[in-house]
Amino acid sequence: MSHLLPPSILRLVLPVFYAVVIVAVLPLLAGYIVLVERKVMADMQARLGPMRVGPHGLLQPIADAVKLLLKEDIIPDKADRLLFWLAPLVSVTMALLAYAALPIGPAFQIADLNIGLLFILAVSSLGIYGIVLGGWASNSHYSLLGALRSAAQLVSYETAAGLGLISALLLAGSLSMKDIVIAQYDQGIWFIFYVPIGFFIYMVGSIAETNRAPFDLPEAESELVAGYMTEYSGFRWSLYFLAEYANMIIVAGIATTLFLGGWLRPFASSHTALPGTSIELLDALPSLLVLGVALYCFYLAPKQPVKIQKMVMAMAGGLCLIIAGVLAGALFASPAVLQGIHGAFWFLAKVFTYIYFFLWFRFTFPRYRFDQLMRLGWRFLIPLALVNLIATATALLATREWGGSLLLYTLLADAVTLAVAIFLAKNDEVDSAVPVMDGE
Amino acid sequence: MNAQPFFLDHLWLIPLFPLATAAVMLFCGRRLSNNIVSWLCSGSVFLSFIFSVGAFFQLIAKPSGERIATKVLFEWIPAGTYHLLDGRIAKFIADWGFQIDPLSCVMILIVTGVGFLIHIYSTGYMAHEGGYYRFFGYLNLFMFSMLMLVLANNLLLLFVGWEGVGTCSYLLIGFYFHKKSASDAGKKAFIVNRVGDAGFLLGIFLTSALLGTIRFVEIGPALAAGGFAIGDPRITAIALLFFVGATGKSAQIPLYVWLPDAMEGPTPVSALIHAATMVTAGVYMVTRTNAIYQLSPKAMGVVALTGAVTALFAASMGVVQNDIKKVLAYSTVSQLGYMFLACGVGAFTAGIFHLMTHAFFKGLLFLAAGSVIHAVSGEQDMRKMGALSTKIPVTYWTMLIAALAIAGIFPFAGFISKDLILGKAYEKDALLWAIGYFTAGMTAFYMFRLIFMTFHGASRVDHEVEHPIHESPKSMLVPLVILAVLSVVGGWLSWPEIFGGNSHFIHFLSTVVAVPHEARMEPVKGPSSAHGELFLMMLSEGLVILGILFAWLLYVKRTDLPNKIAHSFGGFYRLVYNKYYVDQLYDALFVNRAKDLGLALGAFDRRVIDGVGVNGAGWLARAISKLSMWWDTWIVDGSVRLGARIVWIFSYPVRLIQDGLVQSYMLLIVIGLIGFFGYYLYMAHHAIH
Amino acid sequence: MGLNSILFYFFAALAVGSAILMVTRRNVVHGAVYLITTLLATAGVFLLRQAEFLFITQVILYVGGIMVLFVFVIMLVNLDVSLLQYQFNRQRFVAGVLALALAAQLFIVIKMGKTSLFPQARVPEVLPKNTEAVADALFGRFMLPFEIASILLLVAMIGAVVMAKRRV
Amino acid sequence: MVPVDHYLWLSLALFTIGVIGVLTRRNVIIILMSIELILNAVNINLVAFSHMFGNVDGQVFAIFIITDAAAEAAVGLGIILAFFRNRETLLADEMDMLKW
Repeated sequence: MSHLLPPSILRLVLPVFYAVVIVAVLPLLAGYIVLVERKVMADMQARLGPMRVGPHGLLQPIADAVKLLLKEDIIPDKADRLLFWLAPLVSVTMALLAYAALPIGPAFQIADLNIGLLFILAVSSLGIYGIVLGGWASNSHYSLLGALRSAAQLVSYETAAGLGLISALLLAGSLSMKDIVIAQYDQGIWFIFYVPIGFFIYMVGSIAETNRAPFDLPEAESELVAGYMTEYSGFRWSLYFLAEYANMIIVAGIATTLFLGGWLRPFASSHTALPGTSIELLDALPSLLVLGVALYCFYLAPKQPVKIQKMVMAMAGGLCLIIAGVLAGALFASPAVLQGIHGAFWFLAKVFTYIYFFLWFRFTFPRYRFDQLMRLGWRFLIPLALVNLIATATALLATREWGGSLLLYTLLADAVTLAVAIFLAKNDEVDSAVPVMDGE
Repeated sequence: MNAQPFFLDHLWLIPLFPLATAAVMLFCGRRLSNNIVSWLCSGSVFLSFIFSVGAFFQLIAKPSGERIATKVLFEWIPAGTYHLLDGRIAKFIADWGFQIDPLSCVMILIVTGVGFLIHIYSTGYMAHEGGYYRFFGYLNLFMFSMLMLVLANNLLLLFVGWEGVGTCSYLLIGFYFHKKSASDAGKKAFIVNRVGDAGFLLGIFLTSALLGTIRFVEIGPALAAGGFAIGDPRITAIALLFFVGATGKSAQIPLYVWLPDAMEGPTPVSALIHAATMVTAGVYMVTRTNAIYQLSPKAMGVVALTGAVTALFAASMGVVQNDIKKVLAYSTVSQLGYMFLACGVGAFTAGIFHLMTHAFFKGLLFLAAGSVIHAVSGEQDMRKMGALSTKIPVTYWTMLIAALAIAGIFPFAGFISKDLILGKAYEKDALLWAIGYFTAGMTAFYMFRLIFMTFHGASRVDHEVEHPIHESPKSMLVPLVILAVLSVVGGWLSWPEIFGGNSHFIHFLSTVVAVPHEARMEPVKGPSSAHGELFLMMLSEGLVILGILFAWLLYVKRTDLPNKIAHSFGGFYRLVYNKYYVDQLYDALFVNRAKDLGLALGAFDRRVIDGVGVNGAGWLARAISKLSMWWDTWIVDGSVRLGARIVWIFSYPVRLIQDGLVQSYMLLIVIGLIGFFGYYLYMAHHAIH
Repeated sequence: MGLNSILFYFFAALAVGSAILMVTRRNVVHGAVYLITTLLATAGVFLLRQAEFLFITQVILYVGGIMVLFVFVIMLVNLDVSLLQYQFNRQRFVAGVLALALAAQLFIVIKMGKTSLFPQARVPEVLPKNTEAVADALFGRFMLPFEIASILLLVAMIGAVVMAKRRV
Repeated sequence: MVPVDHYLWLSLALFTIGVIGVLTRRNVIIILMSIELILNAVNINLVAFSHMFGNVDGQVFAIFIITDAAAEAAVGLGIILAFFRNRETLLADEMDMLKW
């Protein structure tokens, strides 16, 4: 693309293009994540899940979307109309805004802010207002309670998650997402190996921030009908829905960027070409994977009961085939293109792995009680995160002062943190006044 | 002195071990598990036992002349100089010192050895009792005091131990303090002992005032230096005062009344304190100060007579008791009587020897009795027992051995020690011998009455306790067996010459007994010929066997006889059965009088002191305070309130501004700001133009 | 009149307008929303002055933290009766007049100062990378104030917990 | 290129609005929010001048001010909660126990 337009124009056009792409693709993605979620749940519960709409329910999300858009849009009277209208917008806007700084590939990034991470955190923290205001505006007790819970929970867990992130920031030494990834490339190791505990803390924190099980108290259907979304329906509701899944992708993206090496493929910094060619095995891997999926689709196509389903399955196979082709083609294009396309592939792969963990947790763990939640946040995660931070900083200092392998020092630091974690877990007594007020 | 072998140099450790564990028990024993408690306490006592044995061997390693070692830790009471009765100046020093000689050595061996066995026994006996740690704490405290008593090198330190054992005995008798009878018994023991202790203390004072020293080693020389004639009244006074203390501690007439009641305590306590060790402290003390006694035949006579009478008296009461432990208690009293008889007739070593054997078999008797009580689930009345011999064989056999020993059947320990005493008594005075002789018969009778009523005949056990009858656990049986063996062979330590033995024990001890100068020795009857001695033994054996047969006849063969006899001798029986009404007598004579005195004093306190003194003063104070109250209210406060009122009036305008509303304050702030800015602007304006 | 200026005036207008609304609204929640708007607009102004770090701090702390707290408390203590009460107190007229007087004085001050007080100092076109610069200042010369501020926060946190406890 | 005094005008406007809010509103929470507004006005000044003099001290001070605002909000809201629990009111002119 670079030779089609002069770079001056490109600087303006490309981000818009990316933005359009993201905004266009995101709902679809969300819908299909829902499908995957239902399928995984069904599998874990030894069921089949959606099978009717499309082969293996491949078209289910589209059907759902249509249903949501066609549903009647109800605004309860006595509701605060302005805020009722504003809240979902805030939610979804903030969710989408966060993508601006997310580097999906070395080039595939709307804006590389030098405070990118902080920007993402700030924006996603603004997402609270969507929930709180929505809950308040719909003038219903369930909604209000859900909103309050959500506010308390988010404010509490933002702290823990942020502290968890900082441990990785120390290693990267920059706030710009791109530089963080590059730092991991230069150091030749993903930061998760340096600060596993930081990663763990962030993971728990992010689950809580996205209101997912086992921390889904704001929308605990058994206690508050649907929490802050009780009074919402149809399109507004789907906006909330979209925001929730967009947020999931965002936190996954942050985790991927900071801990899992962003768009880098495994062993990114070790280059060994296959004999005879200039292609590296790990670069060839993605296309082969997708090719395999395509072949599987073709193999399944004739087994479908109905003609249409046969066709759809074949089309899915074709789609995969095209993607595989693109990935393969990139191997022979310029390194920049290769990086860009494969980067996107690896990035998405990691994101979806992370999200898969979300699903897994959801179907595995029972829901927490509210005071338990607060206790976990304030009495376990935050102190642990602080200790982890200090330990990591000490490790860095040690490497700078005395030299030696950082990995070794960080392992020591992790051991210390682990000990503290055990200690904390041990003397965590039962009484807990929920400390909401010190949300700062 | 400084070049002592290890054990003799570390004497002070022997009492220290029990003290340490006692402290642990009493301070933080509640948190320890019974296992730890048992190990700690028994372990410490065992350590003391090891040290005692070591000390014993290192002592007999020395030539028999200087078998004495002293270890002074520090000067305890350096009270300066004072005038003796005869005007000499002396320096009073009571040092915290330990002294070991054959006498102390025997005592510590008995105390620690028997004590250790009884500790083992207690771990089994007290296993299901509350206050386990408390019991062992007291027990070890007692061990400490007793060891202090026998190891002290001066009268005052001995007195410390003396009081210590008294306290522990009080604590342990009242161990089941929630039982009124128990706490009463404890109090009784304590008070009765006070009487004796008062005498003893006076004796100590008199000693230091007369001899100028209270160290045992110096008493003899001081006596010699003081040149006191035999029968010197002052010496007699000291001896009698000491003996008052002895009667208190070792339950002799007239102060024996507390011992039978002391049986309220747990059985191991009765065994250790009220049979084996503490009650013999009196005998030990008399022997320890024999140098004084030997200078006063009168006192010796008193001792001997008291002992003999007590022996008979107590034995007669033991015959009619039905409570198994009471029987043993009276038997203890009577045996102690024997010991004093021995001391009285100058056979101190024989007394100590009997003390030792008695410690063995009487301890055994008590422990066995405890085992029996344990078996029949707490029943103590012998009329509710019987035919237990097959159900608890070990207890039966051991107790039988003990009974034979105390009755004085031939090769058993009791026989030898007792006949030693009787022989000496015969040399001294036939009457004493007759009393002791008769008592021996009664002893045999009531011991076997006990045996037969408990183990033979028809079972009179209540039905609910019938079938759970069981032999006691190992921890209780092992000490029984060991003690049984000891009470058989214990006597052989001083096998009489006539059976070709050479009484080691007597010779071992004899260095302790001060030998008065030949010149002063009053002529004793010529040494009785071997035939005479043998004849005496035969005689007593015969009487003993007669007693046993009589018991068999009454309590196995013709069980209806006892009641008949009781009826035919109605009055006398009742007299004996009620212990000669001695307790009632004491009540009438002392206790109630003391109560009356207390009431009178109380009345005085209420009427005179409270009525006139305190209440009068109170009334006066009230009146004065009323006055000052009025002054305070109207004059002082009045002026203050006046001032306050004035301030209040003048502060009114200020209060108008301070209305407590945040925003009006902020308004004032803003006004102030405007003022400032206006001022500055004005100045700036001038500055510019 | 470049893009910068347009954005500035836009933000300024937004800030002032929503500030006025904030003060005048009857409904506290609306007030909070308008205040948030003001704060975001202010943040925009910061961004225009190349104060990115302050901008992000403003957004995260002020909007994401403090205001969430406000909204939270408002929802906890919200009273429908408060909508029916008088929103302005007795001293409102005199207070308004005085406030305007103060404003007028400040106005004069700025007018006077514009020429004399602060000269149009040179604006270095290439500013140091803002975040690093702030960090250096914070942990360099302003170390002590920084620590004091942290202690202040700690105290505030404890105080808040004690205040909000059910039974103290 | 916006001249500095415009920033001052802006901050003056916000400041005045804040002062009016503080002085006239009855609702304590609104009063607190007005105070936040005043602090913001100050921040604008600081940033403007810091940019004018080309060093970041002003921004650092602004950060300190934000910190203070946070502390103040936490404690103030805590007090409001406690007060509300006891008095069931939020009106500033009903909180007049603190006098004489």
